[in-house]
Amino acid sequence: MFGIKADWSLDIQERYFTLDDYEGNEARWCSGCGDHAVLATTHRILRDAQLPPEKSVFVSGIGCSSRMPHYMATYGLHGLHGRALPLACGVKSRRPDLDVWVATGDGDCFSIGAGPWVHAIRYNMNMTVLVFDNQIYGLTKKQTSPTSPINLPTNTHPEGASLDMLNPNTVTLGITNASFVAQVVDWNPPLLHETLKAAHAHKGTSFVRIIQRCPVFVDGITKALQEDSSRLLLLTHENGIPVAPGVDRLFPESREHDPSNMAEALEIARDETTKDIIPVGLLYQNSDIPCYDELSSQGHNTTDAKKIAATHAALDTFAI
Amino acid sequence: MFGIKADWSLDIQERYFTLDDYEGNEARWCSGCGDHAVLATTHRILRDAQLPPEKSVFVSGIGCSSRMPHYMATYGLHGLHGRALPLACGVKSRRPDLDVWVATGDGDCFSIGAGPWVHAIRYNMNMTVLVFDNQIYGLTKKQTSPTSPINLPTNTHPEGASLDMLNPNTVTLGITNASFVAQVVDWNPPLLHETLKAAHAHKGTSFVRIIQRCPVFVDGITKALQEDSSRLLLLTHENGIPVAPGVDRLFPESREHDPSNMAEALEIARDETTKDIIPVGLLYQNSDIPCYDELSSQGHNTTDAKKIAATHAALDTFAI
Amino acid sequence: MNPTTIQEHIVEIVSDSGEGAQKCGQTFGNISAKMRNGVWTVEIIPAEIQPPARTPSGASGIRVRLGSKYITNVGNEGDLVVAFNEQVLYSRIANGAYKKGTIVLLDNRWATDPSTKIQQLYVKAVEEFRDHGLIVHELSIHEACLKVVKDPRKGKNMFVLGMLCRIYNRDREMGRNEIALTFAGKKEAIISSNQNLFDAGYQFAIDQLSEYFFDIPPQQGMGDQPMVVTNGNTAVGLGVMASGMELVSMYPITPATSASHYLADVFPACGGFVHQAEDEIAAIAFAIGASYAGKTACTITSGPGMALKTENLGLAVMAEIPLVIVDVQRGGPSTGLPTKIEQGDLLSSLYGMPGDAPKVILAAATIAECFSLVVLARKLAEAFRTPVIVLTDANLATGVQPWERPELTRDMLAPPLDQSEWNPQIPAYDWDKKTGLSQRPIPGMPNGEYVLTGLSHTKRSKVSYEAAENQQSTSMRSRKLATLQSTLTPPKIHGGEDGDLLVVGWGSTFGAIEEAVDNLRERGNKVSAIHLRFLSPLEPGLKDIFSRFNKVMTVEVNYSDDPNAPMITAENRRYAQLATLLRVQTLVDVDCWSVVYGHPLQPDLIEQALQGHLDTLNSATGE
Amino acid sequence: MNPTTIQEHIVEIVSDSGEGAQKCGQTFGNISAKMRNGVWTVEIIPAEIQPPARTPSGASGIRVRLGSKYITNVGNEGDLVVAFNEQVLYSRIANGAYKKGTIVLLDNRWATDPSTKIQQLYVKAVEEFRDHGLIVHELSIHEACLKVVKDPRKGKNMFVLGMLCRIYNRDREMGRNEIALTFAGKKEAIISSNQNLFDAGYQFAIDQLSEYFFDIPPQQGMGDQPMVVTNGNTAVGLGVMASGMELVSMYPITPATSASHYLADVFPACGGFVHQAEDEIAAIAFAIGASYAGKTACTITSGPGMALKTENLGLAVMAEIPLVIVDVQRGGPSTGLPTKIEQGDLLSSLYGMPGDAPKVILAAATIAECFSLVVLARKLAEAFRTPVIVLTDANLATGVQPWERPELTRDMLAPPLDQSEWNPQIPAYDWDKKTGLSQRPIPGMPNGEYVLTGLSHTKRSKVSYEAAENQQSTSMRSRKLATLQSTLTPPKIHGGEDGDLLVVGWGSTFGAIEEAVDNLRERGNKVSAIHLRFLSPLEPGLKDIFSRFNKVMTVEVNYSDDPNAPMITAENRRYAQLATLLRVQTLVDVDCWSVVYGHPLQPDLIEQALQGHLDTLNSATGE
Ligand SMILES: Cc1ncc(C[n+]2csc(CCOP(=O)(O)OP(=O)(O)O)c2C)c(N)n1
Ligand SMILES: Cc1ncc(C[n+]2csc(CCOP(=O)(O)OP(=O)(O)O)c2C)c(N)n1
Ligand code: SF4
Ligand code: SF4
Ligand SMILES: [Mg+2]
Ligand SMILES: [Mg+2]
Repeated sequence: MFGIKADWSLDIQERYFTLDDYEGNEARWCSGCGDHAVLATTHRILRDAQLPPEKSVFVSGIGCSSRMPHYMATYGLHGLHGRALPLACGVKSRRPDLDVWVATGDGDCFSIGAGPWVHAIRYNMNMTVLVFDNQIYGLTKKQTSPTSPINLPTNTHPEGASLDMLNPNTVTLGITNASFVAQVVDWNPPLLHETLKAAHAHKGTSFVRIIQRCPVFVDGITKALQEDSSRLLLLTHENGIPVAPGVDRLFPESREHDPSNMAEALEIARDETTKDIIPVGLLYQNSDIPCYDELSSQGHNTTDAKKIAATHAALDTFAI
Repeated sequence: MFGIKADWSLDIQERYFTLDDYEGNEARWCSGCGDHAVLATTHRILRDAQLPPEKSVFVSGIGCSSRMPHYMATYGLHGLHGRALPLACGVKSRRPDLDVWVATGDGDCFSIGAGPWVHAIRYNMNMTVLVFDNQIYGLTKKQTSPTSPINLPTNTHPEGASLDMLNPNTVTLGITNASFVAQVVDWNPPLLHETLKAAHAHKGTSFVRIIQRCPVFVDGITKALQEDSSRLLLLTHENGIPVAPGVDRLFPESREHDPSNMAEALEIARDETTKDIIPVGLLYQNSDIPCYDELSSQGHNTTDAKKIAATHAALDTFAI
Repeated sequence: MNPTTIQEHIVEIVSDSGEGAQKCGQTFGNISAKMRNGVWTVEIIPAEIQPPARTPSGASGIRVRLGSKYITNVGNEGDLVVAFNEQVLYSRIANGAYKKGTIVLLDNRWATDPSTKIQQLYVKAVEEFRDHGLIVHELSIHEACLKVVKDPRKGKNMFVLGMLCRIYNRDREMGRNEIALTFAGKKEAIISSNQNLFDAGYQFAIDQLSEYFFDIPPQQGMGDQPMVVTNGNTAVGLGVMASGMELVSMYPITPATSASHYLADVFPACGGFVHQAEDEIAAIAFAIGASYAGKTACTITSGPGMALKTENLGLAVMAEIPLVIVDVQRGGPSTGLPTKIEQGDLLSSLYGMPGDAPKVILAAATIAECFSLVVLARKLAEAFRTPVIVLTDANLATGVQPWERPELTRDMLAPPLDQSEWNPQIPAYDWDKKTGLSQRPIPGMPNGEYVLTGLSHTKRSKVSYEAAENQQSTSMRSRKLATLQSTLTPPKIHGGEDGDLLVVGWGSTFGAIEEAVDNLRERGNKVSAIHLRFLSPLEPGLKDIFSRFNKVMTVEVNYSDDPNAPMITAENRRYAQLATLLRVQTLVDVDCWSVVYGHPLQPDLIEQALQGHLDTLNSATGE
Repeated sequence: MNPTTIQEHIVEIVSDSGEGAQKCGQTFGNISAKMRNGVWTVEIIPAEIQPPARTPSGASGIRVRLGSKYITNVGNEGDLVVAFNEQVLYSRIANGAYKKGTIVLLDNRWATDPSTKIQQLYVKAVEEFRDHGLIVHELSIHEACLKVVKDPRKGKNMFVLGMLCRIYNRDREMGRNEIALTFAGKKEAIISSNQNLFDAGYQFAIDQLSEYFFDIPPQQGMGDQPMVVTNGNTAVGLGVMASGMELVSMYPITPATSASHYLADVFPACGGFVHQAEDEIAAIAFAIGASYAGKTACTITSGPGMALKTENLGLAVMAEIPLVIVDVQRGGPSTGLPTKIEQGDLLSSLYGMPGDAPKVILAAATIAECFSLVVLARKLAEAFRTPVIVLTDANLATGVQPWERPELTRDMLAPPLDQSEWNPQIPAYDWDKKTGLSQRPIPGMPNGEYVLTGLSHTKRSKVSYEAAENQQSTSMRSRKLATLQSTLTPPKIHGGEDGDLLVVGWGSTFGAIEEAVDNLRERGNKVSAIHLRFLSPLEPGLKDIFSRFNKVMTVEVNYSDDPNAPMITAENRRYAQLATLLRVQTLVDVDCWSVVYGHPLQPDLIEQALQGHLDTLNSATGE
């Protein structure tokens, strides 16, 4: 884990990276914001994997959570609201060598970004997607998000959100080519670490919904979960997210779930809507689904001579 | 069924409507196009319901199928590509008295319209949504659509479509507040009629995916289904789509399915992806889900005096 | 001792976020407005949601400009500032908010902070401020509050309010009452505790700041007409209500969202509904749907949202759907400066849609116009069967000002939904050849059935690709603007009817431009100004007005190339947005001065710029 | 008998859709090009996918204009038309495609159709055509084909090709060979059957149409340089390949899509990839992602797609991301006229984004330029670190013309991906103060790490809302255009260097304008023309050129108010799009003549319009 990857050691001087090498500008999230925990975990995962910082790209939309790229010392693309996924897919499309991460919010991904969400899951390009789901619009100051609980008073719904919250997992699981769907809370560092690590290791689009604290606007939502962890259901399985000893004790409720079982994954995901039982762990994984980047990057190393020859051949067909 | 609705007979002269009253411009779809069948069925449903033509609005996006409003003698809104649903929701929002229908295509709804699709299902406004799914872009001449079968050669994928087809039903069923999800083929008029009728009668957003013939560009897809109807699975149930005597004989395969059973609906829907078994009938219905139009139309009849008084009250709070 | 009479003062209260400086300033502004002063207040907002305490970037607060005249803008440097800590002043100084001689009333609690680092920072800052020419008074504000309440973090603001009320000779009883109003609905104990703090602050100023005792006489000629005090976004919300529109379809975006927040609170009382859509595209499409169905709707947004609405706006133009779009402009391009002011969306509003997409564009110059132009917009949208864009900006959105309470009349409201029988002889677009105007059927009207389409269409709304049909329908949509223009009158000239320099402005720079022009005129310069509310169509008579001045220039908050910058030539210079329009339409060599500083233009900055142009003009004419 | 030598002819073949008229015309065009004639072909496409047979709206076919000169446009009325049925001619007549004396070679099979209704329709039509002045020859084409093949519906087109080859004295062997090429890969029997039909047609013309025997000599001065024959969309595709770009990210939209269809076929051979995104927004975002990662990408679209790309285009400008956007303009606004031509996206390309969003805009005037400007666009995009919009239109997209086969060189290709170490002293935007230019780090470069953002940023790409930073970065983005302009030369004048009237054009009207100008000059008028390829920045020297003419006007295919229409005044007239730009930049009273007929401008229409302006000019100057 701490070693230099073989293929890198061939081309470049041996380098050893510390956490510092991944840390960008000082994070300017509120104190107590769950985003800090995700950031720290991500730094550690890159450090553990000893990935050269210049080889990772963090892509985001707009929102509190989408500030993440600024807090990394890697390359970053802080894009437009709702467009993190197509931007990230583009980055990956012709640069299969880059390690691509996406930071997006519940509004960014499920509201304005709903179209890209559906299609990015379909493309299943090799990247790690972190959805910071605080169930509210943070950056713009407390408007309803698709995952806001019904009746939550917000600035756009002072009498309370009017719709039942959208269940992101049942939708994601319903999208053909979904290959990795996990859910985690930001306030359990070991589990968060293992979840992001597994997501990063997965080949394909790893979709991780992180239930995230926003103490400034919706303190109650996550506090209630922290106080009554029996609403959380820890998913355990040998192919699931490894649960470090001690972590399981924090989850009074757990269930053995084979992440290759889609029907069961759907049932567990649906329970969040129908029974308010929030699964934590790996809902579904299938490593055999083709990745679109393998297709889109074909020929990315074509020589100039070959390009010219092919263009000549194309011109030939129109020659008179 | 043929009577005049009581509330109408109060305000207006008694009128009796014939098919003519619903028929707009001559339909300009190709001969053999499945859209003709849907159009004719729709005319009949309105006639049977004796709805005054001025009270129905057909809203569409852009595509062959989205030309439907022009072929109706009702009001129509032939909108923009991918935007049929939000346009339709807007029509309904303050005019609960209008009967709203949506005509959209597989590209219009599932590709460019994917975001609106997810959210319109969530809003569950009272309208009937017909997705003309010919599994191809018709109007723009044979490009890949999200529901094109993998390997289908198209003008944008001459070597064959590169992704497994998107399953619209597993996505729709995964969206919180989905209240009516049905699937039908265009070439069985009685079943089409019963399906659209049930959809129209449902309170909430009725989502009907119509597997539609496009003989010009993808003749083979539906021909194969017509020739081997054992790939179709007729869903039967007392709460499902009524199956006229004789119709069932056209479907060698059938299955009893209670449309209130979501888990089973998901399983049946998924079989289309995993086993190529295409369900026909009512996958899911739940009539108890609140409709957003009931909320959005509140106060649509507020008097001028009350409006002025409320604005005065608002001004009062800033008076100095 | 009698107070010194002054004409106006600019007062700031600056603190960490959460210390209530804004409420203090607003209440002070309200009291002053009730005393019939001209008032403009604007909040100072940190970039982050929860910035760290005692840091320059965390400066949070408010500026209140009050005077004996009608006040239309934020003004130049401040005269007096109350600071809850010394660090927050750094960013205000960096922003040029103060001048030599600005009075700083600084809470001195940090001088004795347990942390020696904080003590040192405090001492250093006070020195630096004094070097900078500020007159710093170190006051035991915190200590004085402690005598009244246990935790002065909550309540210090009302103590400061008391101080300010004494310094500016405000009616003490009115101050106490205003506190009662501000905390209306709260427990009696809370109200009286705040009133006690107020009293203590008032006494504190008498005791320790007797040298600062001012009086600002009421605005002259201001009668007893009822006034309201709001910011521009609230005024937009009130305009929506008064217009009789029933639907606002929006997606959150700074700095527009607060208008929708406000409506979400009060709109249901008049039967209205705020729809938060899944994005801006869906928001405008939803509004178009409602408008098509006969209930003209409104969508409120800002730059990036406008960009997303482009395609649907084109549909509304093409299908002649009435629609009100409020664009609260912010700094661009792209995500740009989300909380800052710019007048950068004029050309994109006008020309943003592929093809020919004429529409009406109005720009509010004052907070009162944020109200009245929205009311007007609904009427124009329906009468001219067109989308109407109302441009406001971050300056108007957050600026607070007293304005005349509007009389609400029934004819401001939308007419009742017409469901009468349509005469089928009349086509859906029965364009009047001369004016381009037409009446339209509404769903529900028997015999009016037609299909709205974004495709080229005949007057019966049938799809048609015929040359003559397309030429005609395109002309008709354009003609409407000319028709509207024919009903407008030339803009009023502020200053002389002719002269050396004419300044043309639009939007929220109104007050600052006129103030700068007035100052220059007082010094004998022949400068005048006009300010446009109609940008599309343009107000008539411009060329004629321009011809009476030696030079015409616009002053705008958007980008233009500096003519003296490297590479820039007369041939390639990119002009400010209104200047661009005026050059097209008048062929007068309209110059411009514009900056993208992100903050409201200060009158003295404008004055300097105009003076520069006057100097060149005079030297050119040999004077 | 020897053929009559003529300078040029316009030939049409019109049929029901599916009868192969287009293939016939294309082959005829190719043969003529090989014989070194100037050629322009354009397809006649019905609005529906499967229109009913024998209806005016179903007219499907092709127009071929061929001559002894270089042919640059579709021309005026046709000289000779072959019609497979009489009904389809009605719509061509309605479109003004024919004149008195146009020769019509009509298949007479309908005269003896089993249906008497059809017989009657046929007879009536022939009468009407003759009344209209057409010279109608009723020919037994169908019958003659029947002697060669069983079902003439498949093959009649090659019979007609034979007829045309004889009428225009084409090399018979070359015709037979071209058929072999056209059907290359098909069975031998198919090829020979078509060749037999060709021969039969050839003989048929000798026997029955001997009065029509023409010769069009080869284009003068045209050497042996290799040529290719393509339409503009194919040329765009070839340009993408030759430029070394590796990614086209698109969403289908008429009339742009065929460029992507073509690329989907051939792009993989040079390592490229066509991504069909879920919509236009995702398409451009995907392209921006690839460009950011060092592989400058291209997105191809049309009006409604451009509208959707607005927000992302603003991001690319703000973050200085190289990007090539090809906009194949169609009729607008909104969905408009999807298959028809308009030059309606100039102002929206220039001004469409909220805030200040300068970018490069090029417009192709010819099919060859559809190729070369795409190659240039990639270079400019990278050198100036900016999005570049290439405007073409439906006329270029579907028009077919021989053009000089380009020499492909290595320096047309993008340089290899730079992954060397970045000097961390150099900021991500190391703007050169004078030119605004900078070099940029690419992901993978050690020490180059930076975060692209659409927020206002410093040169190190740190978010900053400071006034000075925003003013500077905005200036730098604008400065680049001035820098680019300084490298350009003034446009060449077609015609005299001074005179009465200067016509300014852009885009696909190039050939038609010059033809009209040439005709007017031949009649002694002092008319000249310039044609712009750079619209942003504008080509230099315009004001100087304009000053040498009494009047300057643009000719465009977009909307402008007719100055004589009701309500329209000098003050409110809305100008054509290029005229608008030129007025801003030059303050010359640039007039315009423009229409939105949806079809390519015919030279004689332009000539008439120019003549009108010349007349006014002359009467004004008392001549
Ligand atoms: C096109 C566009 N629309 C709206 C906005 C305003 N906006 C910025 S962030 C945001 C929502 C943020 O919510 P979420 O995605 O949940 O992120 P969070 O701040 O909660 O992390 C919105 C509406 C924008 N920047 N761009
Ligand atoms: C914004 C925009 N993008 C693209 C198009 C072009 N376009 C028109 S219809 C269509 C797809 C049609 O496919 P589908 O929705 O499946 O309808 P069908 O024609 O098959 O019924 C496309 C891409 C458009 N009109 N507008
Ligand atoms: S507002 Fe909420 S989500 Fe945003 S930084 Fe603060 S705590 Fe985090
Ligand atoms: S192209 Fe296909 S979908 Fe379109 S009208 Fe023809 S058959 Fe129907
Ligand atoms: Mg959020
Ligand atoms: Mg389709």
